[in-house]
Amino acid sequence: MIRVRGVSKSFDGRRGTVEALRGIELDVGDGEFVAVLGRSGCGKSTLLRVIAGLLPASAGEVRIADEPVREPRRDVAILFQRPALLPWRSVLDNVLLPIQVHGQPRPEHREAARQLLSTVGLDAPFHRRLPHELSGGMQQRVALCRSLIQRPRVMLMDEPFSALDALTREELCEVLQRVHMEYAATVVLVTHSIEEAVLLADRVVVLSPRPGQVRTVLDVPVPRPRSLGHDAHATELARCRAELHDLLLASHMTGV
Amino acid sequence: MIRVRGVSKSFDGRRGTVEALRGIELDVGDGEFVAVLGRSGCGKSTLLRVIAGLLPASAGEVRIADEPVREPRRDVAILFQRPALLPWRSVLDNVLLPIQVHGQPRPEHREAARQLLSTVGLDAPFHRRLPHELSGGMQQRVALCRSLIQRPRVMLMDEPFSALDALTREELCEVLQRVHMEYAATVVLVTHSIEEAVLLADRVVVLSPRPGQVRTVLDVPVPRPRSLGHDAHATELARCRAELHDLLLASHMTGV
Amino acid sequence: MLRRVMEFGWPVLGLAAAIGTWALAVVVFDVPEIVLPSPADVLDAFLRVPGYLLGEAVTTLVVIVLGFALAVAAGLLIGVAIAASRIVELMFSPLLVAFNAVPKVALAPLLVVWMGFGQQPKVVMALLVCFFPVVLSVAGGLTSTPVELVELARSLRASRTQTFLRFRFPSALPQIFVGLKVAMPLSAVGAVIGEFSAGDEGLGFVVVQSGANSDTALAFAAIALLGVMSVALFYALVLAERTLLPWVRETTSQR
Amino acid sequence: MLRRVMEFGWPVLGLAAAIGTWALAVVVFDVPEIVLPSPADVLDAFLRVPGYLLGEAVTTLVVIVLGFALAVAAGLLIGVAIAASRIVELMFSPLLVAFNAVPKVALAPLLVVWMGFGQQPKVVMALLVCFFPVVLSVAGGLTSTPVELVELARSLRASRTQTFLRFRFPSALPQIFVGLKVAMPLSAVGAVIGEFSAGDEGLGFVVVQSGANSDTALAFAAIALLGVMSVALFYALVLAERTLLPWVRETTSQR
Amino acid sequence: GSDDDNEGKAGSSGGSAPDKVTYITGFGTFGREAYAYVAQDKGYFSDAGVSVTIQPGQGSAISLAALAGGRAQFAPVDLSSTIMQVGGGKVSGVTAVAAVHQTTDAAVMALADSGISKPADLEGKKIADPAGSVIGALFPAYAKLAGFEADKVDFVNLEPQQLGVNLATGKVDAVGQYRVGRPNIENAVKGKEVVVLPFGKFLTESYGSAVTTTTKIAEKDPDLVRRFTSALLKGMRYAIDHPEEAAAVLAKKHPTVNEKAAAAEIELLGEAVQPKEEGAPIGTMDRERVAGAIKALADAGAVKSGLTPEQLVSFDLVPKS
Ligand SMILES: Nc1ncnc2c1ncn2[C@@H]1O[C@H](COP(=O)(O)OP(=O)(O)OP(=O)(O)O)[C@@H](O)[C@H]1O
Ligand SMILES: Nc1ncnc2c1ncn2[C@@H]1O[C@H](COP(=O)(O)OP(=O)(O)OP(=O)(O)O)[C@@H](O)[C@H]1O
Ligand SMILES: Cc1ncc(C[n+]2csc(CCO)c2C)c(N)n1
Ligand SMILES: [Mg+2]
Ligand SMILES: [Mg+2]
Repeated sequence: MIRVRGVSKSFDGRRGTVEALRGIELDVGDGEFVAVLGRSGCGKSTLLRVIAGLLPASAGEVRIADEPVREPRRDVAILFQRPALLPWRSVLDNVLLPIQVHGQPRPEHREAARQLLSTVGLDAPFHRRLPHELSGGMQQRVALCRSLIQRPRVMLMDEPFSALDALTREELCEVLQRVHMEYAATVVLVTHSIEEAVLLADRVVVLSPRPGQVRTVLDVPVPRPRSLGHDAHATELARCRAELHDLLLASHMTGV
Repeated sequence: MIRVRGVSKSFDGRRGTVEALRGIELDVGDGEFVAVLGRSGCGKSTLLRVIAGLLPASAGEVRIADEPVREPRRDVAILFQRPALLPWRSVLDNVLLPIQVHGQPRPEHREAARQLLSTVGLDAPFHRRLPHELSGGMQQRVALCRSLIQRPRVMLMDEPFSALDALTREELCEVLQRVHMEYAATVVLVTHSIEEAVLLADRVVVLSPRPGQVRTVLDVPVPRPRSLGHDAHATELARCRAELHDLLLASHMTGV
Repeated sequence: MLRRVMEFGWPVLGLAAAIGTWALAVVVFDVPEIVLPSPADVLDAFLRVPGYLLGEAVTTLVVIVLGFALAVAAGLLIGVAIAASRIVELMFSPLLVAFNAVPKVALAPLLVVWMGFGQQPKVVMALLVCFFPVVLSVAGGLTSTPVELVELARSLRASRTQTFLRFRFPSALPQIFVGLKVAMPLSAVGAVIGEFSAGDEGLGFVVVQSGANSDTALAFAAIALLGVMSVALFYALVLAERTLLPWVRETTSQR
Repeated sequence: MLRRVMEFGWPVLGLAAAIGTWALAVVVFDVPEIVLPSPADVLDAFLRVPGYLLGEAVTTLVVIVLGFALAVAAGLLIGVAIAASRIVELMFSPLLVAFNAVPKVALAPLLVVWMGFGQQPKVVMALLVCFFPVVLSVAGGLTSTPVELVELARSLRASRTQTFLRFRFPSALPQIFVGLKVAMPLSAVGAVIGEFSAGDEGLGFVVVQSGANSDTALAFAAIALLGVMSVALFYALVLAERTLLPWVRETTSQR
Repeated sequence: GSDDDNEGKAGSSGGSAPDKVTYITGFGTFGREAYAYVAQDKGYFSDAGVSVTIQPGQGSAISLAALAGGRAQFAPVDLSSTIMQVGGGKVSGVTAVAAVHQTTDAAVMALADSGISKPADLEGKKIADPAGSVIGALFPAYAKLAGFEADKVDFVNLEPQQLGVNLATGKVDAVGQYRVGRPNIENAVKGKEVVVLPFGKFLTESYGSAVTTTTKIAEKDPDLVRRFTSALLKGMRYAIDHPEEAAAVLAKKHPTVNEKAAAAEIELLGEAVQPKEEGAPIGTMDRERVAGAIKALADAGAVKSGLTPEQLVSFDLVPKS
C-alpha cells in the first residue's frame, strides 16, 4: 500500500540546513497498522508529512497504491499534530468539513458526525460551540472525528492522543482499533508513547534522531483486539515495551 | 502558599453557559508539589488559570502568599498548555523573554538560558532558530525553559510534557524534580498522566468532570528523588497508580 | 448600564471637545470667517437652508454607497485574482499602485467626457478613489492564511475554489474589514470630488459653489454633513464586522 | 534563474499590455488628444521638457516621502492611543472617520492661509491624506493580538509598555505593513493635491497648468512620472517588509 | 517658491531693505498673467523697492481668502467678484487699488458650427461654467441687456480645466470663458472656429479684474501700494507692447506654458486694459463706473444694493495721470 524508498529530507533555513530524515525505507501493507516511534524532534512528523504528500522529499520516493505521491490524496486522511480546527466553524461543522469540501453534507453525514463526536465523549451541547471554547484535549478529539468521517483507506495520524488523559486515550485507542478493523484501513500512527505503539500497531518503526533514520522495525505478534487491561498476552506486550524502551534509549545514544 | 476557596467558574458563551468548575477547595503548602489530574475537558486548565490570576473566578477566592490573586504575580511562573512562543523571536530569545520583560538580560542570563536549553535536549544549533522551525515537542521544551529561567517561587504548569516521548519525559521529570527541590518551589502541575502525577507529586488532586469538582486528594508517601526505574518503592507507587486509575474511572461515571 | 451610556457619552464628549477647541481657536486667533468660520457660523449656514442641504446629502449618500459597493466588488475580484496567481500579481500590481497614486481629480475630465454630467461619473469616481485599500487588504488577507489551515485544505484535496471559499476567505475576513473601513470614508471623498468637477448636485457641488462665493460657512456645513454620514456608514461596517465575525473578538485580545 | 528574470519580465509585460491597450483604444475609438492622448503623445510631451519634469518630480518626491514619514509617525501615535484606551477610541475615532471623509482639496485654501505657499502645506496635505490607513491598521493590528500571546504577557506581568513593545507591536507588524502600503500611494495623491492648490512647483502644479492649457499629454506625462515614483516607493516598502518580517512568510501560506 | 528670482537685486528705493510681498495671479500662469512675471523679470519690482513672490492663483475666492488671511498682499481679483463677496458680507478688509481690465473680460464661447452667432442664440443651449463663477453671476444682467431670457439657458457646473475639453467634444454647446482665453479654447478645439460673445459689449459699466490689497496695507503703507502697482502696471505696459517677449519670459519661468497661445492672449489683453478715457493711465478707475457696476449686479440680483464704491476701491491710490 505505502512504499517509502530512500526518503531524505533537509530543511534549508536562514540559519543553516537541518537534515531531518535520511534514507528512510518503509513498506506498509494493505490494512496494516504501523506505529512510528521516536524521540521528540527525530523527524516523525516530517516523515508523515512526506508520506502524506504535504512536503516534497529532498531525495527518494513515496508511493501509495503504486502511484507516486506528489500531492495529498483523497483516500488518505491526515491528522495533524496540532488540531488545526477552523476557528469560525462550530465543532459539528468542523467535523463535517471534509464532506463539505467534497460535496454537500446529507443528513446521514450529520448523523455520522454526531455519532463520532459522542463516541469521543463530546456530547450534543458541545456540537454547536466554536473551537476556542473547547479544552485542548477536546479540540484534539474534534480533529480525530474530522479525520474519521471520511472513512479513509489510509490514515496518517500524528500523535492523535497526546493531549488526552490516560482513560480517554484508552477509549480512543479502542475506537481506533475498531475503525482500523472495520474499514480495513491502513494506518500509520506517529506516537511518542511506547504504550500506545505496542497496544495498537502490528509493527513499530523506531526512528533514531538527527537525522531521522530507521533504527529497527519491531513486530508486535499479539492478536487483536488488544487492551491494556487484558492479561492474556501481558508478558508478550511487556517484552515489546521493554525492548522499545531500550531501543529508544539506544537510538538516543547513537543518534546524537 | 496557595489557598483556593470555593472557586467556581462558568463560561457564558453565545450558545449557553458552561459550568467548568464548582466549589473547588485546595491548599498547597510552601514548597509542596501538587498534581491536578482529571479527564480531558474536566476543568484542569481552567483551575490553573484561575489560580494564576489569568481568569477571574465566578465565585470564591484564590490567595497566594496570603494575598488575594487578581492578576498574575511576578513570583509565579505559568506554563501554558500550548507553547505560546513568539514567532518572531529565536529560541534563545524566547527563553530570555521573561528576563527582558523585567529588565536587561545579562551574560549570565544568556548562559543560564543556554544551559537550560541543553538540559532539555536542545543544543546550540537550535538556539538561533525560529519557533516554526521546531517540532511540536521541541517547542514545548522551549516553553518549559522559558518558565524555568525566572527561578519562580511558584510554578503553575499545564501539561508540560504532553508532546514529549516517554524518555524525554522521564528526563524532564527528573529536571523538574531537581528544580523543585533546589529552588524550593511550590508546584501545581496539571497532567492527564497518572504516571507523571505519581512520579512527581506529593499529593494528587483528582477532578471529576462537568462541572469540575475535587473528587479526592491522594497522598503519595514516597521519598524523593523518585524515578520509574527505581524499585524501592515500586509497590507503593503501583498502588497509587492503580488507585488513581480507579478514581479517574469513577469520576467519569459519576461526573457525566 | 453605565457602560452603555458611556459608549454614547464619550463620542459626544469628543465631539464637544473638538467643537469647543475650534470655537476657541476662531475667537482667540481672530480668524476671519472666510478663512475658518466659527461653529456658530456653520450652524447658522446650515439653518439657512436645511432642507436643501439634507436633499443634497441624500444625493451624495447614494453615490457614496453605490461607489463603495462597486469598489468592494471590484476590490474582491482584483484582490482574489492577485492572491490566486503570482503572474497576475507580478503583471498588474505595479500598474495598480501607479494608478492609485494618480490624484483622481486629474481624471475627472475623462470621466465627464465619457459619462456626462449625471450620477454615473461620480459613482465611478467614488469607486476609483476607494477600491485600492480593498484590493490590498483582500490580497493581503488571502495570502496570509495560517499554514496549518492551508495544509489542512491541501490534505483534504480541496479544489482552489473550495480552498478559497472555506479556508482562505473566512480567515482573511478580519483583514478585509480593515480595508473596507479605510475604503468607506474614501468613497465619500471620491463622491464629493466627482461632484466638485461637474454637475450641479450633491454636497460636493455645495462645497465648490459656496467656496467660490466665499461662503465658507456653508461649505463647512456641507462638509460636516458629509462627515456625519461617513461616521454612520463606518460604524455600520463596524457593526457588521462584530456580528459576522464573532470568533475574532474571542480569539484575539482587544486591549 | 528564469524565475528571477520573470520577476522583472512579468511586470514589464503587464506594463506593455496596458500601454498597448491604451494606444489601441485611442486609435480605435478615435479619441481626441485633449481627452486622452496616445502613449506616443505623452512620450513626446515628456521629451519636450524632460529636465523640467524630472526636477519637478524630485520636488514632489521629497514632499511624498516627508508626508509619508510624518503620516507613519502620526498614525503610529494615534493608532497606539486608540488601541491603548477604549476611551480615546470612543472619543476620537468618530472624529477621525469624519475628518477622513472630508475631501482634502476642500481644505486647500485653509492650508494656504495657514501655511503659505511653500513646501509645508504640501507635506501637511500628504500627511492628512494618507495617515488614516496607518491609524486604522495600527489600531487594528494592536487590538488583534492572539489571546495566547497577551496571556503570556500578562503572566509575565509585563507592563503596558512592555506588552506593547514585545508582544502587541511585533505581532501587529504584518497588518501595519498593509496600512503602510495603502498609505504610500495616497501620500503621492496628497502631495499632488497640495501642489494643485498652491505654489508653482512639483508635478501637481505641472498637472494643473498643463490641464488648464489643454495640454493633456503633458499632464499625463507628469502623472506617469508620479506613478513610476510611487511604484518604486511601494516596492521599497514591500522589500522592507520581507526583510524585517521573515517569520510571516514562513508561518502563513502565500498561495 | 520663486523667491530666488529676487536674489541679487537689491532694493533701490531709498536704499532700505525691500518690502517683501506675495502676489497671487488671477488664475494660473496663462499669458494674461505674464505682466507680473515681466515686471519681475525686468526688475521693475526691485527698482520700486519691492521684493515680490509670484504665486499662481486659483480664482477670486481663494485669492480673497489669502489676502484676508495675510498670506498675500496683492492679487488681481475680478471686481464683480469682490462686489458680490463684500456685498454678501463674506469678505471685508480688502480694497481695489488699480484696474486691470477696464471692461469686464467675461464672455461666452461656442463653436461656430453650433449655430451660435449672437447672444439670443444661447437660448435653449447648454453652457458649462465653473460653480460660483463671475460669468454665471453676470449672465442674467448680460442677458437682460442683450435681450434674451437667461432662464432659457441651461447652465452646468464644470471645473475650469474641463471647459475646453467639453466644448471640443460637444458635451456642451458653449462655455463661460474670459475673452482673452480664446487662444486657449481654439487650441483645445483644434482648428475649429470659435465664436466669442463678450459681456463687455453690453455690460459697459463693469470692470474686469482689479489689483486688490487689504485695507490695512492701503491705509498703513499707501506708498508700498503705489510703488507696487506702478511697477506691476509698468510690466503690463511692456507686456502689451512686446507680447512675444512677455510670453517668452513667462515660458522661461514655467515651461508648461504654451508660448504661442500666451502671446496671442497678451495681444487680446491690450484691448481690455486700455483706458476708454483719452489720456488716462492704465489702471485707472472711475467712481461713477464702479457705482454702475454695483448697480448692474444689484439689478441682476447677485448682490444687495447699498454698497458704495468707496467700500470697494481706494480711489486715492488708483493711478492717475
Ligand atoms: N473560553 C471558553 N469559553 C467557553 N468554554 C470554555 C472556555 N474555556 C474552557 N471552556 C470549557 O470549560 C471546560 C473545561 O475546560 P479546560 O480547558 O479547563 O479543560 P481541561 O481539563 O484543561 O481539559 P484538557 O485536558 O483537554 O486540556 C470545558 O468544557 C470547556 O469546553
Ligand atoms: N519547517 C521547518 N524548518 C526547519 N526545520 C524544521 C521544520 N520542520 C521541522 N524541522 C526540523 O526537523 C526535525 C524533525 O522535526 P519533526 O517535526 O519531524 O519532529 P518530530 O519527530 O515530529 O518531533 P515531535 O515529537 O517533537 O513532534 C527537527 O529538528 C526540526 O527542527
Ligand atoms: C482652461 C481655463 N481654466 C481656467 C480659466 C480661468 N477661469 C477661472 S474661473 C473661470 C470662469 C469664470 O469665472 C475661468 C475661465 C480659464 N480662463 N481657462
Ligand atoms: Mg511531531
Ligand atoms: Mg487543558
